[in-house]
Amino acid sequence: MVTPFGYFLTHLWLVPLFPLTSASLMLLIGRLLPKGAVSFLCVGSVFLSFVHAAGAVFELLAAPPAHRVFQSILFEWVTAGVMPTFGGATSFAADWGYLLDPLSSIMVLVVTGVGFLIHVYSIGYMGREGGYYRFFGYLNLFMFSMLTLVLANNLLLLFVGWEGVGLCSYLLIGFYFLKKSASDAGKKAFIVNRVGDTGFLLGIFFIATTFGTIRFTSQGLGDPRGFPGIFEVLAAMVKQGRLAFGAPVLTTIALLLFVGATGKSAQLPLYVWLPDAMEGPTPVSALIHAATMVTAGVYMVARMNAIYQLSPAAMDVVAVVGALTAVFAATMALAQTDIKKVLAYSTISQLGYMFLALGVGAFAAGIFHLMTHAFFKALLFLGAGSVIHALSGEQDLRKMGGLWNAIPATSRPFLVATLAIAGMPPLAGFFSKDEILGRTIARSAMLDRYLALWIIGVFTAGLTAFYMFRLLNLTFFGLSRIPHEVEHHIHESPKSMTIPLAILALLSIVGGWVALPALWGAESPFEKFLEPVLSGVIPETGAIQFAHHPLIIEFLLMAVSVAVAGFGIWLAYRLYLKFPHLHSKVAASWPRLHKLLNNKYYVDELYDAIFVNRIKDLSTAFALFDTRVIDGLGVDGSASLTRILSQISMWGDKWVVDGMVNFVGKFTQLLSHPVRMFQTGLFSSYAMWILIGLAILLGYYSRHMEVLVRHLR
Amino acid sequence: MMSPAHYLFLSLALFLIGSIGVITRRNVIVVLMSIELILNAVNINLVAFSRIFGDVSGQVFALFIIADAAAEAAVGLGIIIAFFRNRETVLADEMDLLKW
Amino acid sequence: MLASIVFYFFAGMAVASAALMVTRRNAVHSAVLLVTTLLATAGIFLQLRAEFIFIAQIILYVGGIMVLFIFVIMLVRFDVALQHIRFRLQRWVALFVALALGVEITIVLLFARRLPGQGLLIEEPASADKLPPNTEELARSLFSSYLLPFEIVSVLLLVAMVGAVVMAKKRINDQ
Amino acid sequence: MLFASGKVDFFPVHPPMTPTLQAILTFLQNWWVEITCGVVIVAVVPLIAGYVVLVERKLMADMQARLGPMRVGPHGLLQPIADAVKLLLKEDIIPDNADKLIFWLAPVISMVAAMTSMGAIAFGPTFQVARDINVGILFVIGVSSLGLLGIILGGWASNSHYSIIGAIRSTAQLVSYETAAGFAIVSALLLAGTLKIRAIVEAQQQSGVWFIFLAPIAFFIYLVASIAETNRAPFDLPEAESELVAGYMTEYSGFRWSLYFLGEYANMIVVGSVATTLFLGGWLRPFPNVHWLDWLDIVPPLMIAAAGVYCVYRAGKQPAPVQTWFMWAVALACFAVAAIFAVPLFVAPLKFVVPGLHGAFWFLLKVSGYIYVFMWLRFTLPRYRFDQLMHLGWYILIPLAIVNVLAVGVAMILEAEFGWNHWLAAAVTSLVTLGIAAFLVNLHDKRTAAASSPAASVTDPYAG
Repeated sequence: MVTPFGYFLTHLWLVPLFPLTSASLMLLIGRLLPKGAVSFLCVGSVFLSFVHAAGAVFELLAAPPAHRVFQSILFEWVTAGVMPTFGGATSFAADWGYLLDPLSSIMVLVVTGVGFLIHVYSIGYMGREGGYYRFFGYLNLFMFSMLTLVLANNLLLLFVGWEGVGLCSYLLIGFYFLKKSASDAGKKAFIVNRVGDTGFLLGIFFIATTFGTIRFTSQGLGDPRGFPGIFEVLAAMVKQGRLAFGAPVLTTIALLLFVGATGKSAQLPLYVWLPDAMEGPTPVSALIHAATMVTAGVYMVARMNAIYQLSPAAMDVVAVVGALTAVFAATMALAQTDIKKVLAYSTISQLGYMFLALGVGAFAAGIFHLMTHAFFKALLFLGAGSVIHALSGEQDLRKMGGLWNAIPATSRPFLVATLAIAGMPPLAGFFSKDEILGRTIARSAMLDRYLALWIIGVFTAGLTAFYMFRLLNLTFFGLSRIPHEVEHHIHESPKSMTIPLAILALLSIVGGWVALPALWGAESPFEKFLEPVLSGVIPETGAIQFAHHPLIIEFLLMAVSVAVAGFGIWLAYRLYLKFPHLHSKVAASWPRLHKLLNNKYYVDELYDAIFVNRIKDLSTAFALFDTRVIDGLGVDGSASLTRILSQISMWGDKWVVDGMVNFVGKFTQLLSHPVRMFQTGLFSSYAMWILIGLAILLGYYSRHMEVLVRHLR
Repeated sequence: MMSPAHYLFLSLALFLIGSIGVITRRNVIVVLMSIELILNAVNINLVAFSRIFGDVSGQVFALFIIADAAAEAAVGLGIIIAFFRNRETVLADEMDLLKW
Repeated sequence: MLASIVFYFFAGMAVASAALMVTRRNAVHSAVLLVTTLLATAGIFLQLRAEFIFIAQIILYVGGIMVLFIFVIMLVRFDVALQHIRFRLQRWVALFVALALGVEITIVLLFARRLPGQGLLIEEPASADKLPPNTEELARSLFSSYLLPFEIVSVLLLVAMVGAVVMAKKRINDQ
Repeated sequence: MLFASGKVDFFPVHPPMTPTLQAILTFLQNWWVEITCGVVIVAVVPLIAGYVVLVERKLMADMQARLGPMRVGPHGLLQPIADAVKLLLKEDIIPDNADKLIFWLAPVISMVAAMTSMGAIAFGPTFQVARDINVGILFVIGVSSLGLLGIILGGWASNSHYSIIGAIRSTAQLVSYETAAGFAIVSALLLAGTLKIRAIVEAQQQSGVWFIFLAPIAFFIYLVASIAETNRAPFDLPEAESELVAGYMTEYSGFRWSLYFLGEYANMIVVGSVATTLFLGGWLRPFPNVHWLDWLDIVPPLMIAAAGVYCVYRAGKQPAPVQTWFMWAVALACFAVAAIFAVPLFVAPLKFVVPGLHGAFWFLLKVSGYIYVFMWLRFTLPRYRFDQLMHLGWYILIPLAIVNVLAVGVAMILEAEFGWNHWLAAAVTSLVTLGIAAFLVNLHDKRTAAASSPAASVTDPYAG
C-alpha cells in the first residue's frame, strides 16, 4: 500500500487556514490597517494556500493512480452515539478531516488558482471603494469556506463549508448594503439556498441512518472497519445484497442531495437568486457566482456519484433538470440588457450543462466542464467588470458599443472567452461541451430520452453562441451608444486587473487540451485521472456503459455542434452588427415572446404569487391573532381581572394588616420611650456611658482583684 | 527606675483627664487631642512594664500604638475638615447625625 | 534620688499640663499644652530607657501629629472663645465617674501593694547599664517575632493616609 | 584618652561631706564634659550665627560686585556685634489681641529646639553633649523639627494674615520636605548600620569612603530638602518679602525676632552638621586611613595662619589707626589659634588633643562649606511658586528618595552577597535611580501639562 506523503500533504490543513487567518485579521483589526497591508495580507494568504494546494496535488500525483487518496483527520469533531454499519455497530463520528483525491484536487486547484487571480483583480477593482478591508475579509472567509467544502472528508464538514459559502455569498451580494436592491438580493439568495439546504440536510440524515457514517471513504485511513466510509459501506451492502440496484432509499437520498445541489448551483426551480446576485461587486460575481460556489452542487453530486450510479431514476432527474435549466436560462439570456445579467443566465445554463453531464453519467465530463467554465466564465465576468469599470459604472448593454479599441487589454481576452464559451475549437469550451454532448449521444440507443437531451444540448449550444456574441457585439463593436459625459473618461483598467484577464485568457485557450486525446478516440488523461473516484461501486456488469461510436460519428457530432454554434454567431452578427436595427424588428414581430423573455418568463412574479405573498398573508393572519386574541383577551382581560381583585385585597390590607402593624408599632414606641432617652446622637454622651459602664465593671470586679494581681506575676 | 505603682498612677491620672476631656469638651479637635492623651497613658504603662520585665515587647506595642494614633489623627482630622466644609462647625453637640 | 527627681518633674509636668489642656478654652492653647504633656511623657520614656520610643514620641507625636492638629485648628478657623462646656449635667457626671474610677483603681493598686511579693513590683528590673542597646533590641523583636503586626500596622497607615487624603480633598465642584 | 573618658578627679572626696554636696560633686564629676560642651554651644552659637550673617552679606556683596558692610570695624568685622546690640535695644512690640503667651513662647520654642538638637551632634570625636544616646541622629532630626511648632505658633499668635499664611506655608513645606529628608537620611543610615552619631562617622572611617560617594542621590535630596527645611531661598516662601511682608515673623521685632533669627541660623548649622556627619565623613580629615597623607594634619594650622597673614597684609591698608590695631589683633589671634593647632602635632605629650582639635576644625570646615552652598544657591536661584514647591516635594523628591532607599539597599546586597566593589555597586544603582527619576520628572511634566491647575498637596487652600 503506497500512500502519498510529503510536506504539503501533511500540512494540508494549512490550505484553508491561511485565508481564515487573514480573514479573521481583516474582520477584527482590518479597519486599522492601511490598504496596502490589507491587499498584501489577503492576496498573499490566498497565494500561499494556492502554493500549498499545488504542492499537495503534485505530491498526490507522485503516488500510483490506485492509491491517489490522502486523508487526514485533525480531530474528532462530533462523536455521537453508535450507528449500525456493515461491520456491526461503530461509533458515529463526524471528524474534522481533510480528504485529497483527484476530484478534490482539481476543485482545490480551481478554487485557489482562480480565486487568487480574482483577488489580484479585486485590488484594482475595489481600489476606490469603501469597506476595502471588509470586502477582502469576506472574500477570504469565502475562500476558507470553499476550501473546507472541497477538502472535507465527510458530509457534515462539507455542509459547514456549504453554509459558510452561503453566508459569504449573502454578505458579499449585500456588500453595498445601503442599496435596498442589493440587500434584498442577498436575502433572496440566502433564503432560496435555505430551501435547497433543507433537502441537502435531510439527505445527510438519510445517509447517516442508512450507512451509519457520513465519511466519504475510508481510503487513506487504514482499516475500513475502524473508519467506515460511505463508499465502502455502500459497496459492502451491495455485495451482501442488502441494497439492490436502484433501491428506493438510494433514490430518495440522491434526490434530496440533488435538491440541495439545485439550490446551491441555481438549477430549476431554485435558480432565481443567481440573477439578482449580480448586485454584488463584479469580482464577487466572478468568484462566487460563476467559478466556485455555484459549482459546489456539481462537486457534491460528483462526490456522491457512487450513490447516484445506483439509482437511474435520480440520474434521469438530474439530467433532465440540467438540460431544461440549460435551455431555459439560455433563452432568458437572449433578451437581457444588463451585461452581468446576461452572464448570470449563461452561468445558469452552463451549470445546466454540467448537471446534464452528471445525469448521463459522464461525471468526468461534468467536472471537466466545471473547470473550463470556471476559467472562461471568470474571465467573462472580470472582463465585464473591467468594462463597467471603464464606463464608470455603466452596466446597460444599450449604452455601450465600439469599445474594441478603446480598451484593448479587456476586449481581446473577452473575445477569447466568448469564443471559448461558444464552443469554438480549439478552445477549452469546445472540448468540455463536446465531451458532454458526445457522452449524451453515446448513452442513447436509437430514439430515446438521451437523444432528446442531446438535441436540447445542441440547441442550447447554438443559443449560447448567439447570446454571447450578441453581448460581444453590443459591447465592443458597432457604433458607440455611450453618453458623452461617460465617453470622455473611458480608461483602460490598471495592470492588476488586466494581467489576471490575460492569464485567464491563456487558461481558457489551453485549459481544454488535457482532453485532447479524446479527439482520436483515446481516453482522455483527465478522465483517467478521475477514474478511481468516479467509477462506482458496482461491478462492471451494471455499470454505466457508453457506447463507442466510430470516430467518424464523433467528428460528425462535433461538426454539428460547432456548426450550430457558428450559426448562432452568424445570426448575432447579422442582427446586431450588419443590420443594427433588425433585432428590434425581430423583437417587434414577436412582441409576446420578447416580452416573455425580457421578463424572465415571469418566474419571479410566479414565485411571489405562489409562495412569498402567501407567507406574508399567513404572517399577517398570525399578527392579527396575536393582537386580538392573545393581547386583547389573554393579557388585557387578565389585567382587568387582577385590578378588580386587587381593589378588594387592598381594602383588607389597609384596614386589617396595616392596622395590626401600626398597632404593634405604636405599642413598641410606647415601650421603648425610656430607652430612646439614651440615644442623644452625641458621641460624647456615648463616651460617658462607656465610662460609666467601665466604672461599674471595675467596681464589680475589684472584689476579685487579688486574683488578677496574682495572675500578673 | 521608680516602682511600677508610680507609672501606673501617672497613666491613670492621664487616662482620667483624657476621658474627662473626651466627654466634656465641645470642640471636636480637642476631643481628638484628649484621645491622644489616653493613648499616651496606655503607652506609659506598656513601656514601664516592658522595663520591669526587661522585655522589649511592650515597647513594640507602644510603637504600634503611636502608629495607630498617627493614623487615627490623620483620618479624624480629615473627617473634621470635611465636616467643617459641609456644616461650618466643629462643635461636638452640633454633630448629632448619629440620631437621624 | 536623681531618678525620683526626674520622674516627679516629668510626671508633674505631664499631669499639670494635661489638666490645663482639658480645661483651657482656646484650642491652640490646648494643643500647646498637649505638646508639653507629650514631651514630658517622652522624658519619662527616656527615663525608662526606651530611647527609641522616646524619639518616636517626639518625632511622630510632637513633630507630626501635633503639628497636624495645630494646622487643622488654623484651617478650621473656629477660635471664637466658645463657652466650652455646654452640657453641664454631663460635665458633673463625667467628673464623678472619673473620680469613681480613680478611687477604684487606686484601691485596687493599694490592695495589690499589700499582697505578698511587695505588690506589683515583680522583680528587680535589670540595671540601666546592663540593658541591651534599646534600638537594636526593638528592631530585632519588631522584625522577627512581631513582623506580621508590623506589616499590618503599615497597611493600616497606608489606608489611613489614603482615607485622609480622600476626605480632606477639595471636591472640584465645591469651589 | 583624657577628654574622651572625661573622668578626672578634680575634687578629691573627703569623708566629712554632706550627702547632697557629695551627690552634686559626683554628678559634676560624671558630667562635666557634657556640661562644658553645652555651655560652649549655648555661648558660641549666637556669635557664630552673627558672623555667618556677616559672611553671607559679604558674599552677597561680592557676587553682586559690591563691598558690603565696611563701616563697623575693618571690613565690617564688628557688624554682627553692632546688630546684636541694636536688636537688644530695640523696643519690643506685642500687637493687640495677639495671643500673648504663645507670642512669647513661639520664638523661644524655635530657638530652644535648634539649640537642643545641637546637643547630640558630635563636633569632633570628643566634643559632644549627649554621648551615649543610641538614637543620636534621630534625636537631632526630631528635636530640630520641633522648631516648626515655634514657627507655626508664632504665625498664629501674632494674629495677622501675613503671619498665618506664612506659618501655614512653612508648615506645609516642612512637613512635605521632612519626609524626603528622612528617606535620604535612612539611605545613609543603611550604609552606616547604626543611629549613633559617632558610630556613623567611624563607619565611614572603616569603609574608607564618605557616604556621599556611596549615596550621592541621597545627599542631593538631603541638600534640597534641608534648604527647604531651613526656609531659605529658593524655598523661602514662608518669608517671601514680595508676597507676605516677612511671613510668620512679620509682627516680631527686637529680641524675639532675633531669637527666631538665631533659631534659623542654628538650624542651618544643625542641618549642615547632619549632612556632614552622614555624608561628608564628620570630623575625619580627607583620606583618614591613608597614612602617607598624614601631612594633611598640618593643613589646619596653615590655613588659620594664612588668614592671619592676610589680616597683617590688610592691616596696612586700613584708613584709621584703630582699625589697623584691630586688624593686628585679629592677626595675632589667628596666629595664636594656629599655634594651638600646630603645637600638639609636634610635642609628643600633647598629642592626645590632636584628634579633638583637628576633628572640630575639619567638621566646622565641612559645615561651613555646606552653608556656603546654601548662600550660593540663595544668591543664584529665583524663588519657587508654592504649587511648584509642593510638586517638587511630592511628585519628585519623595518618590525619588524612596526609590533611592531601595537602590542603596540593593547596592549593599550586591556588595555583601555578590562581592561587587562598592564603587561599582553605588554607580550602577545610582544610575538606575537617576533613570527612574528622569521617568518621574517626565511623568510629572506630562501631568502638569495635562491638568491646567495641578492638584497640590493637602494644604492647597492657603497656598499663597
